[in-house]
Amino acid sequence: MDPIKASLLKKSRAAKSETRGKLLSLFCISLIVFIVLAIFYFVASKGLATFFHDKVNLGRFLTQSSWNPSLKDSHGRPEVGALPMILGSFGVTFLAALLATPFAIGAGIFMTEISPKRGEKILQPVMELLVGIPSVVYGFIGLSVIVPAVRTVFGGSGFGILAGTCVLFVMILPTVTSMTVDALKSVPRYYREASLALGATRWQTTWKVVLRAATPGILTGVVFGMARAFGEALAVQMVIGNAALLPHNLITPASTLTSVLTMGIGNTVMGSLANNALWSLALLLLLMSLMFNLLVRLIGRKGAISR
Amino acid sequence: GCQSKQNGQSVTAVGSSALQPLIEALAEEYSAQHSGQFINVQGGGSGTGLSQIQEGAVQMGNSDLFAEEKAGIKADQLVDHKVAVVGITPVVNKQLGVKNLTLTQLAQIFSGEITNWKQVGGPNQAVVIINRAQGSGTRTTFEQWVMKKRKTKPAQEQDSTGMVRSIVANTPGAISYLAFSYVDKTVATLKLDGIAPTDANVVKNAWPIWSYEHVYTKGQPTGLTKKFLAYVLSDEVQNKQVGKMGYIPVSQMQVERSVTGTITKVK
Amino acid sequence: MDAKKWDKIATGVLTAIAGFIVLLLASLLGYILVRGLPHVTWGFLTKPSQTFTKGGGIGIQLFNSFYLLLLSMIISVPLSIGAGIYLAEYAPKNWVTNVIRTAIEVLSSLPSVVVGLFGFLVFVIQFKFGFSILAGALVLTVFNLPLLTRNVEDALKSIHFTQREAGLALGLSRYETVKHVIIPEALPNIITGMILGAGRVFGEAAALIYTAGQSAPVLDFTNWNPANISSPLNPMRPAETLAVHIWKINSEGIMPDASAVSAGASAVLIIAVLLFNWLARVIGKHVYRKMTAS
Amino acid sequence: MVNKIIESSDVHLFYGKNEALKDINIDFNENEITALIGPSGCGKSTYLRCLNRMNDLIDSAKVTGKFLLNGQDIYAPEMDTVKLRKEVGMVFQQPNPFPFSIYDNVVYGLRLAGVKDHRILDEAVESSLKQAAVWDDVKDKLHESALSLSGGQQQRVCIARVLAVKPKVILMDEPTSALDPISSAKIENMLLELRQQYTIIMVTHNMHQASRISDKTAFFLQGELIEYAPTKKIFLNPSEKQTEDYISGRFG
Amino acid sequence: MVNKIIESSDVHLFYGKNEALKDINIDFNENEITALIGPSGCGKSTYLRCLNRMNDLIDSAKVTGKFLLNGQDIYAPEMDTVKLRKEVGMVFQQPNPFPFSIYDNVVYGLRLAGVKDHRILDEAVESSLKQAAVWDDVKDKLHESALSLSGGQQQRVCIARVLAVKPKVILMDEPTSALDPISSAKIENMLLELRQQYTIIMVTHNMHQASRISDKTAFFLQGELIEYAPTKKIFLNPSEKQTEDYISGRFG
Amino acid sequence: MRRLFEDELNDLHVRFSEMGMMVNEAIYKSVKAFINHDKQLAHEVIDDDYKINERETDLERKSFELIALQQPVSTDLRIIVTIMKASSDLERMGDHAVSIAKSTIRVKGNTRVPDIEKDIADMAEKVKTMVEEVLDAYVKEDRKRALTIAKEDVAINAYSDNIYDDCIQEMQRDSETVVGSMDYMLVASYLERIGDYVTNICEWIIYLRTGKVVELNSNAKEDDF
Amino acid sequence: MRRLFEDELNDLHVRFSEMGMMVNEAIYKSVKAFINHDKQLAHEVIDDDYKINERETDLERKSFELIALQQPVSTDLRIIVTIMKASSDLERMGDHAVSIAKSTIRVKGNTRVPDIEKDIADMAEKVKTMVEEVLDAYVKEDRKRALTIAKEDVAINAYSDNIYDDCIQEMQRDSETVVGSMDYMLVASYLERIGDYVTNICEWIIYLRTGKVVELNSNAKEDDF
Ligand SMILES: Nc1ncnc2c1ncn2[C@@H]1O[C@H](COP(=O)(O)OP(=O)(O)OP(=O)(O)O)[C@@H](O)[C@H]1O
Ligand SMILES: Nc1ncnc2c1ncn2[C@@H]1O[C@H](COP(=O)(O)OP(=O)(O)OP(=O)(O)O)[C@@H](O)[C@H]1O
Ligand SMILES: [Mg+2]
Ligand SMILES: [Mg+2]
Ligand SMILES: O=P([O-])([O-])[O-]
Repeated sequence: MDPIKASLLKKSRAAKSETRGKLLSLFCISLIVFIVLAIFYFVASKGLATFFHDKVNLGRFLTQSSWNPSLKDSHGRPEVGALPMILGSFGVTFLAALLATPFAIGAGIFMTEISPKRGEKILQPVMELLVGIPSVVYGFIGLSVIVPAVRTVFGGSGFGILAGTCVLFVMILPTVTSMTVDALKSVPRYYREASLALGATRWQTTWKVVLRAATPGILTGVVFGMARAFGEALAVQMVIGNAALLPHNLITPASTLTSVLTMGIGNTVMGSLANNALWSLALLLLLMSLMFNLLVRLIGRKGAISR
Repeated sequence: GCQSKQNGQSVTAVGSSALQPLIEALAEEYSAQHSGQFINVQGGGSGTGLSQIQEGAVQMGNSDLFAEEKAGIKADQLVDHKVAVVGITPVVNKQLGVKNLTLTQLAQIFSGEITNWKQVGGPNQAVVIINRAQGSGTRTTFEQWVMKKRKTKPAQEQDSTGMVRSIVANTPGAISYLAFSYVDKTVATLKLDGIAPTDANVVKNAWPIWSYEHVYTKGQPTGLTKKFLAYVLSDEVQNKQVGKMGYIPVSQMQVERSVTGTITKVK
Repeated sequence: MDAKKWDKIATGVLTAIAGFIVLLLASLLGYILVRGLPHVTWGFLTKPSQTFTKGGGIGIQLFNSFYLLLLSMIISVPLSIGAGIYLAEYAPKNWVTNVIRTAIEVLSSLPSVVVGLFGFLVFVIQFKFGFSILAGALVLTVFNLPLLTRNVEDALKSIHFTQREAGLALGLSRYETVKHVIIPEALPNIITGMILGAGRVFGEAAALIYTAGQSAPVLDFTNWNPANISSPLNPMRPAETLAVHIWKINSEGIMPDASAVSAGASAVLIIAVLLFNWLARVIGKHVYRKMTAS
Repeated sequence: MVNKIIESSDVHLFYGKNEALKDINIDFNENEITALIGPSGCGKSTYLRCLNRMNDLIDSAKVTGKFLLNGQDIYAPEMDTVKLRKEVGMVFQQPNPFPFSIYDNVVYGLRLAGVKDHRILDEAVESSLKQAAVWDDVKDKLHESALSLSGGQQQRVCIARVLAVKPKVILMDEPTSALDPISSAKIENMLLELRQQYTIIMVTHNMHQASRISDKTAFFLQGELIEYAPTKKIFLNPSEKQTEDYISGRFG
Repeated sequence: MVNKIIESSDVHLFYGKNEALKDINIDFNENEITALIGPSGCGKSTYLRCLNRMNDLIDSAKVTGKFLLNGQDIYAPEMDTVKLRKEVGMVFQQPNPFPFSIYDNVVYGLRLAGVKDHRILDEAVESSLKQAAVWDDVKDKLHESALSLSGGQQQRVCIARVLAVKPKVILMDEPTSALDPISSAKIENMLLELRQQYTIIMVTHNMHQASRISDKTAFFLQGELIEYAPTKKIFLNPSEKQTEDYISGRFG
Repeated sequence: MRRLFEDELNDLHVRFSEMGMMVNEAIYKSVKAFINHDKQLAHEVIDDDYKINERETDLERKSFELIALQQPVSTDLRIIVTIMKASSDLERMGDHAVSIAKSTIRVKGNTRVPDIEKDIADMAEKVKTMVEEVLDAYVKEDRKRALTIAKEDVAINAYSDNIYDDCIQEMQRDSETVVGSMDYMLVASYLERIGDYVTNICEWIIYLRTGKVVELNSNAKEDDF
Repeated sequence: MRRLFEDELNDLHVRFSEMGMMVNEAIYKSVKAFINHDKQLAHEVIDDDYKINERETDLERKSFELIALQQPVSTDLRIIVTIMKASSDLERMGDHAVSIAKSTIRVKGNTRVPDIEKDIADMAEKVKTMVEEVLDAYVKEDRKRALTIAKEDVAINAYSDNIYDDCIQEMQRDSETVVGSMDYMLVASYLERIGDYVTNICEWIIYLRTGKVVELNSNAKEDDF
């Protein structure tokens, strides 16, 4: 009995490696957290400088519609109204999500309910490829195909929210679709069987049970898609026209937070108001990203199917 | 960075997209002639060039503007090297057919007072303004000499010259402006008050929309930077490559423009 | 009978949607490849690019892309695995962990421009790396870490808890269980995620414009001394990647064959991404088979 | 009088090339509980799922043989599977309430059938839940999620959901194997009550369960029907050695 | 001579504020099989997992009371849980072989302990698999994936994996509840053999299983230990009404 | 809960109690017939015996079924086992009643001994009471009463010994009474046996209550001589 | 498979067979003692009876345990039930052996009737054979033999009737023999009862084989008078 006692009490090799492993992984996560914090700090410090250092009024920043950081208006206040960009960003994001959702759900249902085999063989890789296509390429195609197409169909320059929406639609479709598929797949098989066994057709089953059970998952996918659309820069910038104007229709040039940010950052001097104002836009983006994430969490928590 | 001799040397120039092609070409040529010595050239815009040279992040900051003109730049720390002059011309879509505008008309177009080409004798076609990004050297120069104190109408913006050119080329009724070095067959240039956008007119200041191309260094250049700038400013380069690339050697200018815009004839 | 008719109609509509999406991709790919492939030649793939004259290639950009990818994966893979392990295995269930997770999520959906600008401020300027591969790799790491971490965490979490219990109950430490049981089991998923992440990095442009730079000085492919400025391995040299190149040609390109180069480069980029996807599948499957039927 | 409600004869079923059912012949009497027992993989579930054509969903499954429900060919081309499945309800191993309220779960089948009248629905909910012996547990929270119930209650709600569409026959595939003994006992008792109105065919791994509540027991082995007889006979004096070995746990 | 191998007294366990175990006192004798029975959620698993400190993994769980293994305090701060868990092995409800070969599964613990000698490993594999009564099933495919086995075989391989590290005590949490009766019977028989060398503590939902193979039975109800006595007594003549009601399925 | 099993168990219980009544009645009738020389009543007892036998078989069958199909444990199992075992005892008691009835038929026409008959009647009364009591104790599962009843068996044995001695004396005194006394003797031994079976049932009642198999009548044998 | 249960079942079976031997031996010894007036042997039988009783209790307890703990069905259950029921029969046979032994002790010193004693010896031999045979049939689960053995009970009953008549005659003839004849009479009835129990065991053998509860000795009563 005593050797057991003794051996039980000696610290094992395993216990030591445990400590080491835990420290190692803790180090990694700490580093990531540090990076995240650093980014937050940089963006926030620069973005907030607009308000604290340059004394721009936050309310005006969010509600004014003229963006001319280098100029001053009649009252000597810098013209930093981000409203057009905010509206533009939301516009393209919501429209793209609105367009992508039915397609994503349709494709998702096709892949999980109608023809899982073909879904797996064809649609799945298609989605993965769509995700893989770099955004420069999307921008390039948007510029050379969608903008002229919009121009021919609707007139105008072709640049605008519509073109941006089209590009973003394709870009977020795979994200939304793959999350929709995940959500549909995670609806337990027995829901379907139960419904069919109660005398429902496949469509009734899908519509009344499967989709309903998958709704939180699908919504999460849509929000994720929106987050991606909101943060997308290059492709949108290439097709939206980048006019800091309040958008009043879909086919005149507009701008998004990201497009103004990418465009302007190189032409401003660090520390200047113009530069800080751009960082404020970045901060706004960051906050939006945070909001989307919280939204996803909320949906996830509310809609969690136990088991 | 300053690498040791046998591992080569490199310096970086950043900034103005208007100047970028010239410096890039010269850098390539210089490297070809001096093995192990590299000049990296980045675009990014005049703002970037000025702010980075000020930060000391790079060895050369390219700009279309005088450092003094840019808010937030402490010009006294920087040394200006005017390496060329470039003219800027309004360009329109080729299908438009308008060949000539007065300077006022041009200003009215960009300020939004003229919205249809028929107001200036062109076809019944809405004007589509394409601007460069705010703060870009080209735009600042254009606005300084065309718009005077007029306010530019918010309109479509692009942050790169190439993009502006292709949009003008593809969009009916489009008008924008380009550095001479970017002008090609896809777009049509406009005469202003009957004066054509040519180097000859720039040299005489008959064509008023032009700017110096500056390379700024922080303090006096040293080492490779110094050698490279010497190379750029050498007569051989100034007389051959600069012209060929669509720029005008500073030495050929018959006028000189100061930071404040005052023109003096060169003796 | 009404229900049945609806069933038929719905099936039709859904099939049409699926078809449309496939067509969409086909036409996208078709467009890129048809426009681009004719320009893709061996010379195009190997020659350096030209700024003013015709006939430039994308050799250096291609190399840069891979090198940058390699560097950033070398940094981010171990980090993300470590962090993923922490989150999946050790993280206590409390608000701190929640905040960390949210922060990482936020970072992963942050626009890459912002990450690029951050990299520019920190690595290029603050750390005085200048426009360099190193700065690019670091910023790509920042850009990719959240997604990879999440991928690792998900992969680890998808291993049933019974496996963990089995390991622990056998008298393995938690770390040994993870190292010897959970990671091998999750490896196929981790690898798939890594390769897909690599694909994403490969196509990233916005974050690199301000960090790795937009110039591709000619490299001396006979010099493999990483300290030499013309060496392909030098991490301190600026390096334009393929994606950045495409972006640049489209915005500033003044070479006469700009559109052809852009189309060709796009095609090459797409093919590379296709390759990554295909690799992800094949390797994932292979590893899985090897793992389970050893 | 004993009425045959389902007759099946010469049933063979192939999954691809693998013959999962070999010449099965069983007739089921009305208002009886029949238990299908046998070791894992012997084809119990497969056979059960033939009876409401759930196997139609599996592409590789090929069924031959005759199945009659009240004399009507189940596999006739003109048979409407949707209607068939209303006649022949099914309850599964995992309690699988839909993620709706208890009420919505129970009226699901009726709503599908187009019933909209609230009075009828309310009545159906109450009577089905009562039959399923879960009314007292849930009557105060009909509009809460069915997922908030315990496993045993969920399973009874699932049974109520099937009862609501008034099937003739109820198929059950190991309805209590995911539940603890007490919940199982409740369901067993409920089944004994239901027998008065329904015909119940039940797969179970639990021989004691079969012995406790079934009238007839069918013993399957490797796709064959070894013995089909009154439960008493099976458990007191089976004709086949294999049956005896299986029920006394003396196999393999 | 009967030796107490594990003693536990005054055990309380809280999950947050919820008291899952209320003053449990049980001692386990060497070379006996003890069954823990009781309705779902009564705390059987929770108690079992106290014995090898698997509950340490649950942040919200707070244990108080005394646990002795061979007189040594299990919850002493200097106790090395890794070693403890080698002494007190555990088998789970779901067969959980690692996705390696059968051989690698069985030698897993030994390899980690640093054993490299092939002869020793081979011997350990053979003897453990024999003890676990699965040697004949797998001896020709030791290097195939353990996942390719049937559930019952997998579970026996998992038991072999535990046996290979030569624990003193084996904890089992419903080791057969995921298996069919035949596989269960095989495992039950194996346990009766193992009893000669090991002390087995087993949670089971199946009262018949408890009655068939255990020497002692502990009946839990809502976190309390209602009765702990020789299995014969529990099933023939329990002292407590609640025990009687539970084992005769007459509860709730 | 478990209604069906509970119902069946209850049914079994009721049918067992019924069997007890039937046996009790048979004993009562047979003794009455013996005392009153009522040949017809005796025949009735013999004729009705098949019912008791059938009931026993029936109870046995049902018990096996319940055990096989319901896997009872603890009290439930004890109830069934008790019925299964005690029904044999009852059946044997019935057999003894038949034997008494047969003696009645046989004894007819022989010389009679009123004293002994009186003793037998008393003894029979006593036994009948015991049987009734034990049935009551069974229904009430009354362990204490079962113990008391078992003790009463001593009295029955004493009766039996008494009657044995009287019969011997009588037979020796008057050989005419041999056949009759022999029957008295036998009837007394039957009654004594019935008493033993009552004791057995008492044992089962104790088993039912405590789960302990006890031996109450072992001493009953010792003081037999 | 199911080794433990199988072991226990086998053990039960063996111990039951042993009990059979013990009972058989008790019967043999008691009859031998009776014939040889061997008071000591008779005492031995009486003294050993507790073993039989204990064995019965033991078998019962074990049977209950097996039923409660192992939930046997079908054949296994029948084996246990058979043992549970038949052990009572064996125990009763043992009791009757004790009764015979008691008669032996009692009969000593009285006048004897060699003819009747001869008959009793024959009858005892027959019964002993039957007991041996039935035990053998039980071990071999031989249903046919069980039936044959049950039929032999008729012969035993005939012996019993014979001895009864002889005793009556003898007692009437010579009142000296009353006590002795009475004992002959009783011993014969004990032997007859043992025969009945053998028949019972035959019924159990049939049940064991077929699962059917049958009644083999019902007619045995009818031809009793
Ligand atoms: N969809 C399927 N495709 C191919 N083979 C199948 C399929 N479903 C079941 N089988 C096979 O058919 C046989 C019978 O399976 P079935 O599910 O009917 O068994 P079961 O008796 O219900 O077993 P269990 O008790 O484990 O539920 C098995 O060998 C199984 O492997
Ligand atoms: N990780 C946990 N956190 C909080 N409560 C828990 C946790 N695990 C179990 N419980 C609660 O503790 C109680 C006992 O649970 P335990 O799992 O021990 O029950 P059990 O007897 O094993 O039940 P089952 O038979 O369903 O396995 C239950 O009420 C359960 O809800
Ligand atoms: Mg099944
Ligand atoms: Mg548990
Ligand atoms: O040359 P710019 O890019 O500053 O216009």
